[in-house]
Amino acid sequence: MAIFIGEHTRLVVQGITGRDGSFHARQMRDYGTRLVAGVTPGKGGQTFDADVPIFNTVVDAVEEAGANTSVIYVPASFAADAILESADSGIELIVCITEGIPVADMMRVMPYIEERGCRLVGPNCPGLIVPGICKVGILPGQIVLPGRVGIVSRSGTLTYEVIFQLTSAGIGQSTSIGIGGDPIIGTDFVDCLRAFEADSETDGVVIIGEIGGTDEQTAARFVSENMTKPVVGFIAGQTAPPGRRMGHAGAIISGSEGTAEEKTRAFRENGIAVAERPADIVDALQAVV
Amino acid sequence: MAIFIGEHTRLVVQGITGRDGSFHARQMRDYGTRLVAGVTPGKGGQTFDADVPIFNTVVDAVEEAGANTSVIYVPASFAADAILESADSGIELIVCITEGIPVADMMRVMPYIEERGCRLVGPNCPGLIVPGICKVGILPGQIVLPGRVGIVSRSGTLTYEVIFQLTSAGIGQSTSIGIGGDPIIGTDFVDCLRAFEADSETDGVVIIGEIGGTDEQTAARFVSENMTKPVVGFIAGQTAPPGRRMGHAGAIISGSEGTAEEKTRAFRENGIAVAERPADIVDALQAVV
Amino acid sequence: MNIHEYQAREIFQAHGLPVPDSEVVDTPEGAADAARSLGGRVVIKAQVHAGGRGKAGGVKLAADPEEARDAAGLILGMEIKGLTVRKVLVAPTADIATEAYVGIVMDRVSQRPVMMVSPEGGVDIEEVAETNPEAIFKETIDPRYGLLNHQATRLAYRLFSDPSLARPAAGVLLGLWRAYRSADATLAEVNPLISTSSGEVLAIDAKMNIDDSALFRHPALEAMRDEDAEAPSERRAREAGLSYIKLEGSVGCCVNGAGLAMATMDLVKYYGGDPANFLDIGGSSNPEKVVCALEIMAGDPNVLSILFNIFGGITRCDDVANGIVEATSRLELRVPLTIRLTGTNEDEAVGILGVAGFEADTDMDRAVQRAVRAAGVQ
Amino acid sequence: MNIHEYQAREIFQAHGLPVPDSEVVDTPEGAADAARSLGGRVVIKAQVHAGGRGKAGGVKLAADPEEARDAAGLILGMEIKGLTVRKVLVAPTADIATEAYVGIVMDRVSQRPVMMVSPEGGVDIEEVAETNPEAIFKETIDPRYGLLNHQATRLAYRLFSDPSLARPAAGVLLGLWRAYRSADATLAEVNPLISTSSGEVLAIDAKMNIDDSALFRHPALEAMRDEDAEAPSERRAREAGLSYIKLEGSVGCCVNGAGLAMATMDLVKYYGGDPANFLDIGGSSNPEKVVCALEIMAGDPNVLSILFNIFGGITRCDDVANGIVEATSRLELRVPLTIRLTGTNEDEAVGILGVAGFEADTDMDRAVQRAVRAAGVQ
Repeated sequence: MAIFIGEHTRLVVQGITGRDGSFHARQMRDYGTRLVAGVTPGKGGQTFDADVPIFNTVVDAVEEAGANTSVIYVPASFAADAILESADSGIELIVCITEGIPVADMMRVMPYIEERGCRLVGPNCPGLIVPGICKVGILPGQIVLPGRVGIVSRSGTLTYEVIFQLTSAGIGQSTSIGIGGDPIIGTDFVDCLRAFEADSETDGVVIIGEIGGTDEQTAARFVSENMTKPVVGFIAGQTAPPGRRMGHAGAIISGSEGTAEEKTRAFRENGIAVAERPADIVDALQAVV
Repeated sequence: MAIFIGEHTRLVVQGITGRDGSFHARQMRDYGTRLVAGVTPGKGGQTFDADVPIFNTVVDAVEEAGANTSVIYVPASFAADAILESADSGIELIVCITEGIPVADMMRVMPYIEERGCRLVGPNCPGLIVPGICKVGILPGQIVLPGRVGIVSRSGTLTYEVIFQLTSAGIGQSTSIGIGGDPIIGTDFVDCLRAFEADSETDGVVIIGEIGGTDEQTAARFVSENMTKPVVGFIAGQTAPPGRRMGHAGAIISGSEGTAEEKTRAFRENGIAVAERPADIVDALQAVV
Repeated sequence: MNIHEYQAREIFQAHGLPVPDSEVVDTPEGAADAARSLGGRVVIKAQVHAGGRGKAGGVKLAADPEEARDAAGLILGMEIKGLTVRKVLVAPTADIATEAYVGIVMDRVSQRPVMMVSPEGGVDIEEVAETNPEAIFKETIDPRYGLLNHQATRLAYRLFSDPSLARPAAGVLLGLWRAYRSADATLAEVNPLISTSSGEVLAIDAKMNIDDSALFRHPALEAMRDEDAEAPSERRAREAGLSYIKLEGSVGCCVNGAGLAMATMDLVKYYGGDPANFLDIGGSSNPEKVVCALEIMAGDPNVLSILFNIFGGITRCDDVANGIVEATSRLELRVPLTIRLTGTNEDEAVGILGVAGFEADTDMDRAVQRAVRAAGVQ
Repeated sequence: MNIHEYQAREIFQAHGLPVPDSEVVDTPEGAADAARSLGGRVVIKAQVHAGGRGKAGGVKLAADPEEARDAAGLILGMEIKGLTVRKVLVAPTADIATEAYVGIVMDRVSQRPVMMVSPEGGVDIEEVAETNPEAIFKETIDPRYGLLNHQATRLAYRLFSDPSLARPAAGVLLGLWRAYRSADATLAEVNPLISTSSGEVLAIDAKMNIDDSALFRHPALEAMRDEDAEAPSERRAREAGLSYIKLEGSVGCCVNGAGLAMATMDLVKYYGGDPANFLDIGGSSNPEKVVCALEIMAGDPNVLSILFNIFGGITRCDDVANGIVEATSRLELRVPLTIRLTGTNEDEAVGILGVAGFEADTDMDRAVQRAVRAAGVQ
């Protein structure tokens, strides 16, 4: 089953003829994802790698190729409209990889998405991977292992590191999902935790947070109130100075809010085992799952 | 029971210190409507006629005076925001009397209203009256008679005329509602027909349409598909020339659409008895109710 | 409010649409000068608030300034659907490869603006809608978001498969939306939007209607009103705050409320008469409006009988009665007057009218019948 | 991006806020001239990207041009939170009757802008939020509608019961929203918004942060960047497309990805070291960036040890390896280098590094421990 993606996923890549789009389209297809279409306005009628039809618009990809999931690799200044286009075309799951979308654009996107009842993952995220079945985004396929632990994270390479350490220790994953490092994102920790809790193929969850905002605190309360499955947590940014943006647009301690200390405390108080080092996640998981 | 208003109505008048607002506030209160508050920014803390508290904002009227219904008499350039304010303050029924609100403003208002799940009647409408119980708007109280016929109309004085003729013939009304003559309105014919169909105090309905748009055709289909109670119809504007706006912003035949002939045919084809003259409504009603 | 093509062209140009430069003139000599300064072949187009001006002979081609002078001479002063042509547009002719329709209308059903495009341009879009509806493509515009880029792109690729045409066409659609929104329009159209054989996309016609209710916040648009396009009586009524439309019948109708006014006109017809006008004095009780209304109707030579039908609600019957007495004391009424009054202050009104020698009825049907008879129809 | 008070004042003024005219100068003599031209008492305010400048002595009153010169002389060149004051604002003093706070922040929970006002202005709003939260009033702004008139009115009457103050205050709130929206701000504040004893409402301070991601569409705002407020190494990193923040520790960390970079710094700390910086080379594989990163870290005199931690995904390990080889051939590295590489093209990278005499580890913990030891901490 896994969460959000799987064998039912019929993917359209928005920006398939771009540098990143074409590279990752091949990676995803080679991993086993059902890549049914690409979109690049003006290249409708052409094909990608001889067998993937390219359309001018997402609605064509939905109507003619049956796409139900989109992944976005278009530049930041066009990405918000690409999300709106997918939402407007009947796509059910939109995964936006693009980094650097203006906050004001995302604030307009969110109510549009919600009105149409579709799911957005990202932006500025690595996407999702169900080991051996399907990947949507840029998570490296070679480090994952099929299994029963769910991973949800605000980071990219830190997630890879954790997956890599789990896989090295023989702990497989049901689904790994990177929700993105921006202050305004679609799917959040709670959405993923709820889905993992409901997923019959997941036995436990790793949640990887970082400084900035209060999503980890909200997630911690959700875990304590709604989850039966064990959860292990890690927070990056204990050494981050306040008021400085640590790479991710969302990773900034403002005022008294959003410190790693506070988030770690919230995790502990709500029954989440906190790993001090990424390497400790393996032990913590082995203790609870 | 009636529809939309009644003994449960707790009214706030937006623009209570204006010329029209103060006049009609008194008329409504004298008719028996529970007038609990008025709103005029800057006059908060004062009272209207010594016993009605005035607030700066609608939210204060809701929280401090328990208002659940608002009626709007503010000038056209402020009226759209007055509707938004009521919707935003938890008001359940908003009746907007103001005429001349720009179409673009109303197009922004509609999704806002819908998101908050409240009901708007109007704009550019005379409001509602439940004979002997409650009136919200400007319908003259002296011409109505308690009874079991519902009246719904796009007009103002034409509605009065019909009510007057019914009352003169001894036919009383459960609720009379003027939905307004603008191209974009909140509550439409179908909303009212559905409510009258469900209302245990209504036995039959008079629907008064006019040229412009296709609301009468939609209403006719609704009557044929969903109504068990008899409906009598009248359409104004058989002699109206195409392409000219007949007073109401919505009363204009554009292209092949919206002629009185077409609407009359739609009424007849869907089982609505059509009165050729206002006076014929009485006979038509007596034949069916 | 309608504005002229040349005015809509200016607005569209200001919003970045590729509208070729043109000139508007009111003399044949001016047309010749314009043709000279534009160079080459030109088209002379009547600027008049009426559809079908092409069929009526209001659009002519001219190969040189002399032909432009002659063509303008024929068009200026021409009557199209009752309106005199006082200005012509002189525009360069275009080398047309394809003609498309693009427009935005206010859709009452969705309560939103709808953008429509069709590759079958240059003809009446209502005709295309009837004969070939699948050649029309639509996008509903969420007024909270405006026309979105991908919507413009979607429509543009319905018009052109070639990206070098579709891209500028998408730009035209976005510009048209900006023009529509910022002018509070209820209609904005380019018909035709052409592609040329050299691969340009051009808007060679322009049409726009403005929401009357929004004119208060657009003084520059209000100033575009062509008062020559209104009958003088309609202009006078508008300035007095009356809603008046002149028709061809003989029974003048003065009513409070638009719905009741239409119903009254219909009843005149029902009883064999013909209404001379629609006239709504509105909800206010200003006697001056009544005076103005009576003067306008009395000034219509077709009018053989005048009917007042007043249902007093907010409108007070005594105010209307005072207005009638005041007006009839100022002007010698050459036609019979029938008065129907009921509602607020009805008794006072009957008294006022009685003193001045007028009778008032309270029954609408009876009054309409009497007014029709007074016009000598029956 | 932070902008200075004087820049925010200009933006607010352009959006109609009642901001008193002021001048920004960079010499004591300039301050005296400004005080002369403004007339009367003035306030001299350090223009520096740091809070608490008042407590730090960066704000002084001056009764006349001479005092203004002296005050500016004291403030210019002063260090506030590590930043040198290079400009001061000279503004007229105001006759303050009340002080309010008004501001708009981007709220991550509601995913919308939130306007906050408090009649307790002139102090840190975070303090008010903790000590007296019921003195803060909020309106969430629907980004599809913007701040609505009635929301501004609601908030204005929370600040002032007198309509002659509440009305202009509502105008200030609407103007602040327009400024916020049109500048793609993430914060816009007036603290304090004052009323004067003569009944005026004035914005006598101004603060604004701009969304870095939106700067591409605001070249005029991008030009407001004060490069003097950045450490030179930070500016260089920004220009090279690196995300770099200088800290005080001795272990330079170069990582791909912000989350992994933070986790690496935390692990340095865990093993007893102190990170010298945050440095994310991002997802690209450009060797030039690696060169620049190494040069920046090597140029930090505090750095005693440099650690690379690269998890190859999109980033190719061989590109990073090439960058390291290239950089070390250009500059004489005076501190030990520890390299951890794993993932895409890991084997090629190990080969490249081996040829150049570098060893690479694949285990993060081991590499961090080694880098910490190399800094001589343990």
